[in-house]
Amino acid sequence: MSYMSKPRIAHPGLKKNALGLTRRDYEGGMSTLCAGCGHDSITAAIIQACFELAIEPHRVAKVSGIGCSSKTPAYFLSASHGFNSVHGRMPAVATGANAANRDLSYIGVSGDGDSLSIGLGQFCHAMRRNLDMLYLIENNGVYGLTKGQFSASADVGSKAKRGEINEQPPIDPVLTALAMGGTFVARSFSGDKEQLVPLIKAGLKHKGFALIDVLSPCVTFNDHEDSTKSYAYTRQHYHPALETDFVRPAEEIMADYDAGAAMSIELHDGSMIVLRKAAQDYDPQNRGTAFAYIKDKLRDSEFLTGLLYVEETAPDMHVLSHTADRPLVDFGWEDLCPGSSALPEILKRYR
Amino acid sequence: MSYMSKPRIAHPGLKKNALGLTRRDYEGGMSTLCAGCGHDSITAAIIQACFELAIEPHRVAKVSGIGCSSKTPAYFLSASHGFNSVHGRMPAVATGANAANRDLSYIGVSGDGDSLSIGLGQFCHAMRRNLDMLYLIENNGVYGLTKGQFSASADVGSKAKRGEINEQPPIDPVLTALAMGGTFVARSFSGDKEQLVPLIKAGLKHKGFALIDVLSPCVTFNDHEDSTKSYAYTRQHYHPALETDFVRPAEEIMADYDAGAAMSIELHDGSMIVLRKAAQDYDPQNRGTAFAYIKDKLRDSEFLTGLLYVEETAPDMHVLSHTADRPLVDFGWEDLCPGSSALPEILKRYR
Amino acid sequence: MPEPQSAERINDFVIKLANVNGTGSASANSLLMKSIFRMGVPVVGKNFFPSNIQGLPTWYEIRVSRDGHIARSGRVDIMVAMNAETYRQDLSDVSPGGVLIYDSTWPRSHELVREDVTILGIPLAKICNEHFDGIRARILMKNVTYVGALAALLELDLEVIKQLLGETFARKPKLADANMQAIHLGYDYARDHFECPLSLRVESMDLTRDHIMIDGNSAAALGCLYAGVTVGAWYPITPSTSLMDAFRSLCAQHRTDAETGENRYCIVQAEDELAAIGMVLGAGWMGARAFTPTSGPGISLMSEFIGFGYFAEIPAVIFDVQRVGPSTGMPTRTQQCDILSAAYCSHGDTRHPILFPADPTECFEMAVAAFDLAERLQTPIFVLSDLDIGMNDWMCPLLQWDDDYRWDRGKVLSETDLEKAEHFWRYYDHDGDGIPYRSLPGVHPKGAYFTRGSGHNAEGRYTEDADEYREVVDRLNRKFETAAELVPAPVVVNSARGDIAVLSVGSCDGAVREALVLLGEQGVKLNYMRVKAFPFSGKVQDFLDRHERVFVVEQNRDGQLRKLLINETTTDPAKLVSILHYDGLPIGSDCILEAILGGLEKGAAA
Amino acid sequence: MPEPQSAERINDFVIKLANVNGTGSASANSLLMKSIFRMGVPVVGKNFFPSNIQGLPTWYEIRVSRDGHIARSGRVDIMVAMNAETYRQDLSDVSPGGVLIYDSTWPRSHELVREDVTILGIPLAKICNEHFDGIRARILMKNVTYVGALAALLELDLEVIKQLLGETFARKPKLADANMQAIHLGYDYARDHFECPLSLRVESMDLTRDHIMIDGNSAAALGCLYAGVTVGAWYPITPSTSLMDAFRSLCAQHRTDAETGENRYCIVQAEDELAAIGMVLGAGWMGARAFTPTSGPGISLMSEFIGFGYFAEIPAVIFDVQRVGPSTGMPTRTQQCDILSAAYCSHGDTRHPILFPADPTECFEMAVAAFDLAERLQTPIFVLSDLDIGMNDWMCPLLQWDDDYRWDRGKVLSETDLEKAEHFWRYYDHDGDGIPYRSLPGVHPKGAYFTRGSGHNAEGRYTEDADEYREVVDRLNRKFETAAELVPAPVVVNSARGDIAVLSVGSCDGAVREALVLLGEQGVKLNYMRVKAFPFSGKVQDFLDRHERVFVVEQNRDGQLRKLLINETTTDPAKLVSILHYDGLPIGSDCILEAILGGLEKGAAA
Ligand SMILES: Cc1ncc(C[n+]2csc(CCOP(=O)(O)OP(=O)(O)O)c2C)c(N)n1
Ligand SMILES: Cc1ncc(C[n+]2csc(CCOP(=O)(O)OP(=O)(O)O)c2C)c(N)n1
Ligand code: SF4
Ligand code: SF4
Ligand SMILES: [Mg+2]
Ligand SMILES: [Mg+2]
Repeated sequence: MSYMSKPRIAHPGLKKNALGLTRRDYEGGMSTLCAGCGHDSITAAIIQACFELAIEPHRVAKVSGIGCSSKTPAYFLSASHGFNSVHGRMPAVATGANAANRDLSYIGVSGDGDSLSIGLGQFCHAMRRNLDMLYLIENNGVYGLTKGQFSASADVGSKAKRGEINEQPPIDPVLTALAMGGTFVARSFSGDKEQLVPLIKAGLKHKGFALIDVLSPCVTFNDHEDSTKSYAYTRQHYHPALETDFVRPAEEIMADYDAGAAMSIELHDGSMIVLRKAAQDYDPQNRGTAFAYIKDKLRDSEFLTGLLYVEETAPDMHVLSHTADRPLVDFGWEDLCPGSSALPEILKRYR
Repeated sequence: MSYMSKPRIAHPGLKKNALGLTRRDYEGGMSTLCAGCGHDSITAAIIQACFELAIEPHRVAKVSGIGCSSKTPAYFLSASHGFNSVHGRMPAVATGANAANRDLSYIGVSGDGDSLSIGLGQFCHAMRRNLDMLYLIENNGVYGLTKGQFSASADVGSKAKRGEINEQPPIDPVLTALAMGGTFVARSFSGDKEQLVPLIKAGLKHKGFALIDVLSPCVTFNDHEDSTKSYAYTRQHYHPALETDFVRPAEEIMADYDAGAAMSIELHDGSMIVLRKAAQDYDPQNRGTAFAYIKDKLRDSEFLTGLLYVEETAPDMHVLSHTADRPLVDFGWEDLCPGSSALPEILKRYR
Repeated sequence: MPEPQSAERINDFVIKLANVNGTGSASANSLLMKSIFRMGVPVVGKNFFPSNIQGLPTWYEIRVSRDGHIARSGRVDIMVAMNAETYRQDLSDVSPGGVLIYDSTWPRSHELVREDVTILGIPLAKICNEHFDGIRARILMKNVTYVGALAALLELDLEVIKQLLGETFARKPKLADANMQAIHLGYDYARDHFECPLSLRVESMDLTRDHIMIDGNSAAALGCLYAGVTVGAWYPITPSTSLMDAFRSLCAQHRTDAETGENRYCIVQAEDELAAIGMVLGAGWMGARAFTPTSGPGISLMSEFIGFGYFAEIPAVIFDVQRVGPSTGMPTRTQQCDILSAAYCSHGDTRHPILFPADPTECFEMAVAAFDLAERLQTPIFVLSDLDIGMNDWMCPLLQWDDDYRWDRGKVLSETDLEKAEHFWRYYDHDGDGIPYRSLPGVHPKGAYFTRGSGHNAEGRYTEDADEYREVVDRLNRKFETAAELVPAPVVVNSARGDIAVLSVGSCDGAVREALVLLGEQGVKLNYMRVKAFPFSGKVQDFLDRHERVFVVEQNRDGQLRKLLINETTTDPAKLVSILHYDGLPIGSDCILEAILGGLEKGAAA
Repeated sequence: MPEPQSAERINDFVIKLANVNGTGSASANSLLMKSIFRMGVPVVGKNFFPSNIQGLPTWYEIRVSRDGHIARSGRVDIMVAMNAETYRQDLSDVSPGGVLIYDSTWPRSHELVREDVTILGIPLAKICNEHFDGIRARILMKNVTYVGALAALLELDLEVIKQLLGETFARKPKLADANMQAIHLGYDYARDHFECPLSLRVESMDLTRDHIMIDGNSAAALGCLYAGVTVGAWYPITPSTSLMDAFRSLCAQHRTDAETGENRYCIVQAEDELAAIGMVLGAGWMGARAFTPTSGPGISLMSEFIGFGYFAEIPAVIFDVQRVGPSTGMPTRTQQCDILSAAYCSHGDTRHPILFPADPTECFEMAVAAFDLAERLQTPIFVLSDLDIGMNDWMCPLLQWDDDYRWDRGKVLSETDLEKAEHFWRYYDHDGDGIPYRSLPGVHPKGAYFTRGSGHNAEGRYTEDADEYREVVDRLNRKFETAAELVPAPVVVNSARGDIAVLSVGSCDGAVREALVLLGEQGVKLNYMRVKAFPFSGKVQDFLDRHERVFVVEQNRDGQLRKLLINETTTDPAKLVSILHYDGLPIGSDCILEAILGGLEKGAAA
């Protein structure tokens, strides 16, 4: 198999941004995700946001871990360098990259497995450092790529394709971010472009770590055993590997609702989640009360969406490290090597 | 060098507990920590608590990571098995051990480096599983054993022996626990036996994960450069390894104050921390408001101490897994091996 | 178009099915393979699937072999080309004289023809659209329909197919009927339009009685169940995931109290591989049999803890179902590339016993053996399987179980032992075999000690003393010598010729054996050894000593088994000639045959 | 008490100081060593310290050697026994004819005498309590006082000591005075009570001019500074910690803009080693020179990412300052036990270049070379130092720097290159040396590609294709062959005899060289090679081919270098005879001498 790329045809009538680029210039390779996967909607939102912001594509660096979600940087901004790292370790790569070159825009894409299980420590420490990047968790409650095990964000009571029921309370990325000192904490839904695109734009502009937890349904592994629609159910004495052999073609789920309002969304398996958009008078500046309020809503099984906490003045990693404004990669040999003349003084202490 | 053990002399007049054991029976080997290290006070509190609870020492399993703090299980309960694992990975060991034998009492001892840096992910996931154990973080804001680098819990503005100033905001274990669903979340001070011993006893009895974040001053690496008392300051052209060559003999710092009250404590380097004991009317049952209140106090540079959140009814790992009441290690061959008679039915699906 | 040459080949050919994943083809292909199997004809199936969930090319290769050959042969006699995107490649893969079947609902390009291949078009989509409602059924039934067509072309027994469908859809007889209808549609179309059967076809035999078709991961899981394992900890990773899936479902059936619902096992889905191995060590320390299944990246992540297990001497079993490395590599392709990583896993001086199963039967047996060895030797044991063994369906004799067998818990001191003992020294070599005695937590205060990965002496106390340290690590080397006697001995097949031999490991076995037969037919008779374990027993050394030249066949780029052999025996490396295959597809007998013939010639010339 | 035999030994003896850690003894011992060094006499100091902070035994061994021998010799001529707890052992460690000095403030046990050792008691505590106030000063000055006594006994130059104290306490002249007072107290006590000097004593020479006493970690840090490194990421671990400490303070001095306070570097204290190496790879991908210092456990934790670096081809430099394994092992003891872990780090088929410095000078030089190699080869490079080199003070010639040198950034495409290029294929072997061209992020849209650890083809696109995969990994092997030509060549010392040789690595060098001198004195002349890098250059193969027998000296249990040699050359293992030392103390010349003599005898007998 070889990489597929979409034909890039220049339509003369296409809308152009401030750089004279069209939306097409922000696209990437053809997605290989399942039809209807929420992650593809997020990809579209990223493309839209970058296009609208008129970011120079090659001045963006895309970083990700491993998972269906982490594949998506291949599907947007094909003129940007990308780094598909190992599972759960994208934050470290982003930290080193950013340390070396603070002038690029960093877009990190991760999954709930990638960020909340194997990568939880790195995710938290990147927030503690207030690393200047946009960090998206494409949160579907499962490990998509390894075929549907529960992730740490799976809700209590959710059912896996194999029939197990999750009884463990979830780790919520938003509450986690609030505890870790995250300076831009948001939640949204993959199908809510109205909300998501502006959040991505705001996150890209935030000087520091901008987390957006995007609920993003997995169309394939929310299929559960006792659903009458389930194909798996009908198989009895059968090879487990074959259970996921058929993927029902599905459409992406869209959502459109107002600030302050709640909206329940039916997922592909028939289960429901309720989103509530933070009201106009919601105060995103107090970490403690934000936590209390979001937790309250979660207790009522509502996901509060929107920009839930923001702190624009917190110093980012470079401010904390007093790094030069000029990117480190731009310093030349003469700026860096002290030369032979400096040696005697250095070596004096060793006499 | 070889292991040192204290002479264990049976004093006829020593107080005995319900099992007829004396405090001595709960002691361990001689400590090799620095004189005055807060960790030794915590060791004493653990000994006291186990003695008072009249736990059978050999029915306790002690687990730890790596660090000065993680060495301490060698200094209490010498009749208990101990497991000094690798750095930051004690929670996993405790999880496996507990999975195998749910009947023992588990005491985990960790440091702020061990739990909040390398071990943050495991620490969080053990809480998520509500693993039935007592988990102590002996929190000194530094990596003691590797000679005083800042840990992730170092306060902004604290100074290292080498003169650096920490500017990164800390990760607070208590806030972290609240975000991760911890079911018993407490904070105390190594020198406050009045508060610490009862908390340890409560934690041991809690059915689930009991976290006690114990502030525990490192006498050696809080020494800072511009302190007039500092030895390091006086050395200029010198070998860095030698800076820590001298450890000032010090006494442990004690604290005794009332519920609701605040107390400032001078650390060995002359710096101050303020403790505030949660008042009688503090409500430790609401996660959200607890978070908001504790965070508020931290903003005022006060560490709220006491039992800060508790949820007694949450199911522990075994309840969530429907494990048998009888410890798995007690099942015999016949309970476990299905024997040849079961094979044909199992193999049928493979015809 | 000239007639493609073709000889009658009964029960001896390869069918390859090219599909798009997520379309239900795996079930159809499995139905096809099982039908042949149920007709008593030896068969094996290999799945080449992409590392994604839906929409990419996927292939399934079925080898029908009346002689029981199980390896890939390099041939493709029948290609079912369902994926337009790979059509060109699929067509070119057909062996001269072969047959290609495609969905003729849509026209195929004129350029895509081959004179030496019979191309049969069946309007599968059209047929299904006419007979089934709903997009789901139409997609699924297309696959079943080509199975029906193949049934006609290969003369499969429709009754067998019907029975299989009945079993599969036992709870949904309507679905069984619909599937059978699709079979008939394909069957009838083929009968009406083509000359049936082909010269390649299936004829009932009686060679699969008392056999099953099973994958290695399921067999390994069954071994864990039978070995009395109670704790499993894991983090999902292809291709090891199905091992824990199978263990879980076996436990649900056999270890859950029907009345109380209580489980006599505990499976923990860890947050990552570092945690998984930590859990296994914690459980092993407590006295439970515990394991973790993983693949290459997991081994890398577990290295620190595995070194701890070695030095602190804690039983643990690690199944490494190998996939293509390095790094993430190709997660859905097979290799034997973790041999060195496993043998010397972790920093410092460490060595670990490894078992190398060659097929699902050995996965079952070695799983059981691994837990005995782990407890006997008090150390982590690797079972190095691979994707080919672990995830493909292999034909194996019915698995056997001896009810007289009891687990070997090794040198564990009981409460009474400890009560009677004067003192307990955890790391003392009482018996001269390098294996100390251990005590379990909670049993007796006298057994208490502090398990640690830092320096300790024979008594189990902390030390930084040079001699005390050396005493412990030297004993660990003695223990490794003991291990060489305890692990399974290699399999040796002697032939007439004594000077040249072949040595291989694991899933290479089938391909090597077939190559040896083919060589034999050409009058080249070579001896053969398959190593089953590391450390190498004296038999391996003997075998190497006995031969002037040994071809070492393995599936990795760097000749890792060969390296291990020269590191750990006293053989002259000059006589070990590597035959390497490492492109991610299971090794075929053809490439071995060629390499050996080439090697022999070169040898003769030199 | 008979007179212990003792011959006059000028500038050729060993002083060992037994202390309790945390009492300030290290400063005093260093003062002693530096004084001898400043007197122009070659000297080397080795610190054996415990893995804790205060209260445990610690030893410092100073070898004074007019011939410039730097290894341990197995002798202890003067023991300063300040630790009551280890007194018995310390006494027994003194070589016959030696001297033991102890604090006679408190009586020592009557049993603890040796007829062949001169025992000198000095009431150090008493003296200090009389002359100094405060517990702190009293503890500290005890140590300085014994230095004073030794000054008298060894005839050290008090002026030199005074000057050293003045420099050390430049900012606190009062402290300098107090220290000098303590020196005099000890000096006077010794002169008053013992015959001074001893037959062992120091005499000024002129052999240390243009030399420094430096530890390998500081020298490596200096190399990083000079190599133009801008990003360092690390997690503290003994014995590598002081490398980053030194780099940080060098950067603070040389890379911080005096006016703005802006740093031309960024050091990140990572949350663990997995993160540290991830950061290094991220920075390397961006085009910065980046490194991480660590030790064994860190290497284990980094393995997954190191395999990624290998496969995705990202420059990175990893300093592994080796300590005793396995597992946590003995963190404050030395070994060369990560050779195999480093060479084959990570699952799958992987191999990594390694540089092996033998002393601080080479730490400096190889640090610089490592970054050139990393960028040249686009792969992680290991620098395998050890605790002995990294943390002990070695006498080295003043480090040199050639201002004409410029960094080698390897094959990096500039903006103009990319602009002109028709297309950019990341993994294409344009030059036949296995090294592709890379592009840096942010430079030009045409350079964009997706770096990944999963299967990719020469163009840099995702692939699961068997041939495309093989093309890439075969090229990686070619690149490794190129590496063998680029890495530093081994050091060869030829002697008369041509059939038998010694081969060693890293910190074994000094001990081997001394042993060769001693052998030479006995008429046994052997050739010698020290390998400086892996992959082994052709010279290593030639050397091995040239000899009938080669003793391979290394500091680990399992003969890891020997294994690597037989894996990666075509040598017959039978001729490689291991000499292993692995108790955690630096290897001494005595043990090598003995092993070679024994080996030669056995060889002769066989
Ligand atoms: C070290 C390691 N362990 C396990 C895996 C297997 N693996 C690949 S993706 C994945 C989970 C992905 O889940 P998530 O991040 O939620 O992404 P999704 O597919 O759901 O978008 C796992 C466990 C791996 N690639 N590497
Ligand atoms: C994998 C690994 N990395 C680094 C180390 C070195 N190390 C030992 S203890 C420690 C930090 C301990 O800090 P903390 O947990 O706070 O314990 P403290 O000594 O302060 O009580 C470190 C980094 C190690 N042992 N293992
Ligand atoms: S498996 Fe789920 S997460 Fe992965 S691509 Fe398919 S729908 Fe998306
Ligand atoms: S270094 Fe600090 S934490 Fe460690 S033992 Fe000493 S005082 Fe305690
Ligand atoms: Mg997910
Ligand atoms: Mg600490």
